[in-house]
Amino acid sequence: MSNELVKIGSKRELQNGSNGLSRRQFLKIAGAGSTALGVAACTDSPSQKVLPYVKGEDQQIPGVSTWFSSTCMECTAGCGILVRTREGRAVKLEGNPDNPINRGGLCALGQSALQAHYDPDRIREPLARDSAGMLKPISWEDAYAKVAEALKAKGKRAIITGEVSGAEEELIAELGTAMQFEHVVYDVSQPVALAQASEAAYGSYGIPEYRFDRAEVVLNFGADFFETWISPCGYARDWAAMRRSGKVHRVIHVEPRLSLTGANADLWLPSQPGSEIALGLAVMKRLLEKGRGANLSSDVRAKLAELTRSVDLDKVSAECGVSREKILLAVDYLDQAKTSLVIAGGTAASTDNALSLQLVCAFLNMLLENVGESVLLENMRKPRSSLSKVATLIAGMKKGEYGVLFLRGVNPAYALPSSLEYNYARKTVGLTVSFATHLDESAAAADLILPASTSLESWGDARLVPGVYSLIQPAMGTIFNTRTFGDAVIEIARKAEIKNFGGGKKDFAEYLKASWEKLYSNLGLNAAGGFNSFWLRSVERGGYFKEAASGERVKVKVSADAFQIRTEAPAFDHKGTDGNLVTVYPYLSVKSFDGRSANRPWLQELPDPITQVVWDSWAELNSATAKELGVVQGDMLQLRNYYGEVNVPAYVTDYVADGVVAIPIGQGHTAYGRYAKQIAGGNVLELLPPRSSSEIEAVSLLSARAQATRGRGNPKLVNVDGSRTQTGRDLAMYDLVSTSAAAAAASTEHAAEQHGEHGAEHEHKIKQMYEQREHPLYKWGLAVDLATCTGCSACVVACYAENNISVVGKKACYEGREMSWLRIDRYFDGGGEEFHVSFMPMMCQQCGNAPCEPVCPVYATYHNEEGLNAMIYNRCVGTRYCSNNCSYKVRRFNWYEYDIPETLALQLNPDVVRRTGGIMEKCTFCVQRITEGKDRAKDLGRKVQDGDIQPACVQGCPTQALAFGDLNDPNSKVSRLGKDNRAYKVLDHHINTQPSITYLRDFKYRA
Amino acid sequence: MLVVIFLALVSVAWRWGGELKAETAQDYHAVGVRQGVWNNGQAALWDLNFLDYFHYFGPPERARGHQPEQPIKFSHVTHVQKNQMDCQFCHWSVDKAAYAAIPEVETCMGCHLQVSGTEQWQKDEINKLKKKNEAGQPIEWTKVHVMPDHVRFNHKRHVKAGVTCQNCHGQIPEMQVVERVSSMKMGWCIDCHRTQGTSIDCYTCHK
Amino acid sequence: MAGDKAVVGVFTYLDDVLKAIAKVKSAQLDFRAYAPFGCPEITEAADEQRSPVRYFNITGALTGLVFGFALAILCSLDYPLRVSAKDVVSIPGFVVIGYECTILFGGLATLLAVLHFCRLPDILRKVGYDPRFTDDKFGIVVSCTGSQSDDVQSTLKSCGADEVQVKDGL
Amino acid sequence: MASTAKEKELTYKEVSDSVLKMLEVPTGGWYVQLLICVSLVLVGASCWTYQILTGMSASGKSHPISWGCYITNFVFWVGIAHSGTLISAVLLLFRARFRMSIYRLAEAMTVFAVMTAGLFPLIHLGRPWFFYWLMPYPNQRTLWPNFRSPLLWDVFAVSTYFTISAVFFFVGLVPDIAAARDRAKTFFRKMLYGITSLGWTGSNSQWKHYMAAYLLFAAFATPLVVSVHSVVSWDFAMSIVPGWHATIFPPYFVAGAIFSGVAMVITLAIPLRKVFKLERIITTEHFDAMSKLIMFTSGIVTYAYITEFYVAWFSNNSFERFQFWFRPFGDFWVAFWGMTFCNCIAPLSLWYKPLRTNIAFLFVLSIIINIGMWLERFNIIFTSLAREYIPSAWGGYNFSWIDVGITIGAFGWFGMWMTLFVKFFPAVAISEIKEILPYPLRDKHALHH
Repeated sequence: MSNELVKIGSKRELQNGSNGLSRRQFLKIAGAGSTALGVAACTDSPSQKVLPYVKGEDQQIPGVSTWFSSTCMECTAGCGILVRTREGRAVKLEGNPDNPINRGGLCALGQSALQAHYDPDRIREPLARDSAGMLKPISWEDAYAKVAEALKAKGKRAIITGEVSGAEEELIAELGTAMQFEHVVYDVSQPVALAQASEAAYGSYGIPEYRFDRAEVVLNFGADFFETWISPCGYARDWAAMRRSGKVHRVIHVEPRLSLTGANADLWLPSQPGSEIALGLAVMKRLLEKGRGANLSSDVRAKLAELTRSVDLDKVSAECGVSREKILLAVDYLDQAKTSLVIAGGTAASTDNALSLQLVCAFLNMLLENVGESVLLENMRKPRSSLSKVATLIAGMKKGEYGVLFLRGVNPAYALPSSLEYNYARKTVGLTVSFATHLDESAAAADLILPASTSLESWGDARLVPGVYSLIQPAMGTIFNTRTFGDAVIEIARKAEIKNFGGGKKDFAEYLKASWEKLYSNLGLNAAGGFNSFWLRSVERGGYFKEAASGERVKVKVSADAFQIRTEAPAFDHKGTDGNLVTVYPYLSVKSFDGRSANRPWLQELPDPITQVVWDSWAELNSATAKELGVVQGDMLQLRNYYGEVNVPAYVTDYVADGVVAIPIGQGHTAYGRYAKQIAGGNVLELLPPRSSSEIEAVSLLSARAQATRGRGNPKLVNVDGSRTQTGRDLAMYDLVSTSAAAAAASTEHAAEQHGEHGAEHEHKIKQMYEQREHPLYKWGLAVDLATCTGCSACVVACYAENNISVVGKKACYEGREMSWLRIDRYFDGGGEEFHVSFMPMMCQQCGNAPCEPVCPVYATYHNEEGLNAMIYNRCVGTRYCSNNCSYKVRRFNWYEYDIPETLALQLNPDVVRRTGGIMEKCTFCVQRITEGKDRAKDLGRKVQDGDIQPACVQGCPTQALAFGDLNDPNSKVSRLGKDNRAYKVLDHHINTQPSITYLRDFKYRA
Repeated sequence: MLVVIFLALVSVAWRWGGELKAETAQDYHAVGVRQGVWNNGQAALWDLNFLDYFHYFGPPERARGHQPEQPIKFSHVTHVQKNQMDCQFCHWSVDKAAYAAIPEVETCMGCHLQVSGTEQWQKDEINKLKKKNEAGQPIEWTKVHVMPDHVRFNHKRHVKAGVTCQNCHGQIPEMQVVERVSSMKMGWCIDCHRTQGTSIDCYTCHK
Repeated sequence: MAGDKAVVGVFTYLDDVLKAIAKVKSAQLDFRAYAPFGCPEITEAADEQRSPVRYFNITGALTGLVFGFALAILCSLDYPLRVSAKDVVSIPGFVVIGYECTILFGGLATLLAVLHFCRLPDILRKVGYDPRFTDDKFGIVVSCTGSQSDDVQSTLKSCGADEVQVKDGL
Repeated sequence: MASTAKEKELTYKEVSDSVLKMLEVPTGGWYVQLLICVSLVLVGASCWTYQILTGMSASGKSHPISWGCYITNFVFWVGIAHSGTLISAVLLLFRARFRMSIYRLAEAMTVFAVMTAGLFPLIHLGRPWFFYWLMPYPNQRTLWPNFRSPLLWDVFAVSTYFTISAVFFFVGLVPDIAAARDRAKTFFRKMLYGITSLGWTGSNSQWKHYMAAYLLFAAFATPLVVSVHSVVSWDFAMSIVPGWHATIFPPYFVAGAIFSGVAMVITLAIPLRKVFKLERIITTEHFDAMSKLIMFTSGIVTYAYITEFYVAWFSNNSFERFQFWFRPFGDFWVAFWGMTFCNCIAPLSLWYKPLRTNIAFLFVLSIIINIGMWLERFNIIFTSLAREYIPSAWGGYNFSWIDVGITIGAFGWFGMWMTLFVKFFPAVAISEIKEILPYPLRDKHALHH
């Protein structure tokens, strides 16, 4: 990577507010190889320059991808990633199969990190506030000097960060020792109450390691472990492994709102908000009655019996809105399971007595003998987020005690409940220094901004789980005039004349290496070739991953505190309201997470898995509640209480509890960037009271009520689903399996019997006018296992990233002009006991008998030798007949000549042409990867083998629900799945399209 | 309509006649003659492809005979013909990647640290190179063979299959200034693919 | 037409002109009859031969049929691309092309034929043509030598011609 | 005109006079009409320009309704074109005498309607500048169009139809232009008619070949009537879209086309008759005959609608059934019930004879039918695409001003040509009306038929 080539951004450009890059400069980057590459496709200019490297790089062959292992820093799961670079630009992120946390998958949020990296609204150079209060560019030297100057003054110093670990944590600790910085950590997504409860119940602070692949029954109080909770990629993968094992496996999800996890659960029990604790206690009582708990000491047992003495099942049932039978059923399942798992998390478990709920869960796990089986205490994550420290800091700030405040990877002005008054408090701080990558609310209010490089441009590491030490390495040079946070801190210390700061290391890269050297010796490792070879090996693999520890189990130590369980329902703050009370239910979604991903067009355009809403915030409310409030779908809903007011478009659904208004966190930005700012809907965190419980170190998300009224305006809520149900059409097929007959293992056989006429076993005996076509060499096919597809949408984002799919914006989405080649069809079917949510990835089926092909007058689409439904973009004249005739509606037309900001254009995949206006496009099974795979195989002198080629969706799938391969090879994974009892092809039995995609029926275990 | 249909039939017949000829003449030059008739404007009557230019409004950069002036008067005659350098010495990635790399400035300097030219113009040009090297700037060559972006052309595959550089690029060793000698239009590619019996599936070359 | 004179008779009544045609014909004189509309009585009386236009039509149509199928088949074979599960040469679809070409070629051949046989387009005004022939009068132009012209004139008059003129023939 | 015995028989002179009077110096009203038409064309042209510059997004199309207003217009105008050929060719073969006075108008309508219809596939293309890729022209790519595509059939069918109907139209015009030529006074008109009449004189040999050829044209144009709209209907029927994929489409489309075309002929003939005082040439008997044709075709169309519903029910295909439930009761119910009223119910009034000869009523009814037929195509295209197989991809349509502007522009375009035509060429067939008048005979019993 020639750093000389990729420095962009100048003062003038930032002041003008322009996109910065001129085409000329852009080509300097893009053309670092021998050609201007695919990005130029949007202009198709005949005259091109070609710029060779000044110096050759050993790794880089122009036109050949280079991969770097690294770590995803989007949430605190710590998934490993592989960064694909072309001519010095990162073009795609994929999961690192070596990393034990995600083992190959990568969620939508992680996939979209590229867009944060190439965000046109990133801060491009250091900025300082001038006397007029405007942010003006400043040189790095001056900026450092400014900080050093401020550090000379008296006053306390603090640094607020998100969750940090590894070398960066050590560096911040050194800030504390050398410069007296208090380190405060805040991250709204951290399940701190869980960690606290673990301390009381198990004896050590932290989040236990959950093994979903061992739990036959999961009782889940609100944890959205497929989407946002702790480590969704890893959990989903474990869950999928359990589902594939053939064992009966149940997830019982208790939550007022149907979350993604609820939708995938075998049983979703909609509860009244805050009633989960009662339900947990009832389950505990029942289990005790059934004689569970023999493994516990009599003391503990007695205390638990005491705790549950007053629990009355009927009362609980009434309070929760969950029928008595269901509760008893859940207990029976738990009781009968060899290993089960009880967890609580997400918003439902974020009340002011969250700690009690977590303790109940912990005890349930003990009662059910899950500790050591599905709840492992050996490698606990230790979240450091602490609301009390934040509150103390803000109190101190208000008193004017603080002279310098550093902000790193955190946006307190947005992500803290505004009732904590950070925005007021920060004004008293002498110098607020932000190390943000984006001009978010906090950075925009800071006095000095030292823009940090993203994790794709920096060195770093993540040691979030003991035993998993992940490295971050720069996959490319910096795009803008930014520096790694660590470098900046070291430089500041140098300017402030702190001796021997950071061990006297020149920069953070060296500091990191030194830190790893320490780690190397602490772990007592002894690699052949010493530390250096260990280091190189780690960089190559993406870190050092310890083999699973054997033997030694951590002993559970129940402390007396653990029995301090408040059994009553949590309190709700409804200050400042006057009638029309609703419970505010803010939740984390994969689309906007805690607000950090709001400026990524991919995620904004990604339909929310449940609501299918794009480019908006929304308020889900029950149809009964909506009727009461006089609100219909798409109306503006105003929520108001003492703390604040938000206006969000209403989404009327049957899948939230009565009186609950569920709003995703993360939208309603007032700063941050062009995409984030155009979203209708406010920041729901503004409605939250400051701190509802002194004992919990996390924001209680479920603690506010608000007055709801119909607001003004027509926000034009855009949801891209054409229908909420599949109206009885056998598209997404599923079986609701009864296991009372203990026919667990045969469940899938049973399904096949029942629906055998649609299964793959059934030979098509359809009369055809023409002979069945043969594919002599390869016939590419894909299999989608609906039973393990969670609808997490990672594949959708992966597809956008790989195939240069245009993002069209809210207006075009509203008109039905979204471009996603791969969409996830979501259907709610059946009611009551029959209720089922289907998620169905729908992409081009590459039909053997494609309806789209014969209708094209110019052969822009035709059937190729390898079974692909080829689409030749530049031949297309745009009759759109193919789209009409596509039964699966997966063809997308370029209604506009779509625009892409220049920095985002750096991400474009040079192997895929950018489509111009007026032509049709669609999924090609990532034909560029197929070509590349064949090319590689040819170099090796063999045929393509199974696994050689993975389209982007298949690669990114956290649960491996997708498989790709050659259908001519009977041993390929996709062929084997095609012979599965559950296999079927969508619509094939109706219209004989002979799709190359096999779907495997979903199944849910029901009573 | 009538005219169009007539032309179509004539051209099909023409092409089929031509194909037989190409099968018997295995050497590229014989094929090249016919390619010339077909694709290089000598049979404009049959080749109505000029209509395609309505879209581009006539880019000479995409036509045969494109011979742009380069920032440095690099002479293939001197390097290849006189000094017998192998093509792949500089364009080292042709058998490794889809792209044929333009040599890095560093590669040029490998020789030109010692070699500084005999004639004055050579010295001038080499000085330009040296300046670029000192400044750490790349040389902004103008592309001679510009392919549209929807084309997926892989040098590696062609080189490994035994296609020589000259087959497509012409007698580069004799060119003082590089010129595009082939139309490099689709029909030109297809013709060779047909005669060589390689795939004419669209996805072979289109992306 | 043989002869250097042209005798023009202008008639109002159809039976008169038919009579005149019969007489002129029996005199074995060259003549042209004019009518303001296509009158089968006149054309049949003047000339028993059926128009050969229909042979052109059928030839054109058959050629079109062959062309249509040939075009579709040869073009499909020239760059064989499969669509859907259909064969490269899938005749059912080509029937439409063949059919349309049949009609197109047949129609165009007929047009050429009619232009050819009617000697159209024709810039020169024929001798003896009178603008009233496209309006409401029938006419007959008889080519004869100067000596015959008087006879012809009287014949026409006797048949009921409104008006008889003598012009220099070609 | 045997039936008009009460009135005085028309003479050849009167026919020529009254028809050729139409070609006299235009009045102010004519200029106003032309101006209106031209400005509508300009509106349409600017809308199209805008659409080309911004992309197809300018129109209201989207997923899943990616055919919309333009194809509706295309089918509508092709349908309009049909009755022209029907009246001129088919009725000629059937020797229906009432054809003579209106066929020229109908043929002109055919040619101009095809010219209008032919624009829409171009307007509809995502990249109209590559329209010629649909032609089998020789090219260096050695790549030809796909002869299996119904759209290519369309290219052949519509261009053949245009060619043949234009030739038929023009050949029919030649003797009448000659008549106009012989009366032309101004230099411009002399030149115009002199050239376009090709020097026609009306000699016996010309008439002989002419009549033979004319009959052959008619014989060739007749299968075109059936084939062109069948091919257009295959654009739909060849697909697998529920609501489109039906074998009834070709006859149903042809009948519908004739239905709409006859209505359009009435719409055009009534003002023409009024303005140019052609009451004696285009008589109420003609309207009566055309009304009967409307009743007949309306019956067929109604039957086809019912059949569609019946087959959807009988097929037991859930997709078809849903589609035919959606049409009357779904988002586009207005279009469906509007269509049913205009095409099935309103024409029933013609069973009452006095209404068949009531010119004002017929004019209103013909416009209602035209609207109804547009709605029929709207129904077929929009509702079928809106609810296809995959419920998650169901959607709607957002009409844009561009859609409306181009639709209006098409009417302007058609009107412009019609306006110019009636002023410059004989809009009523002079020679053929003369043909069916009683022969002028000195001896009334001279000829025996």
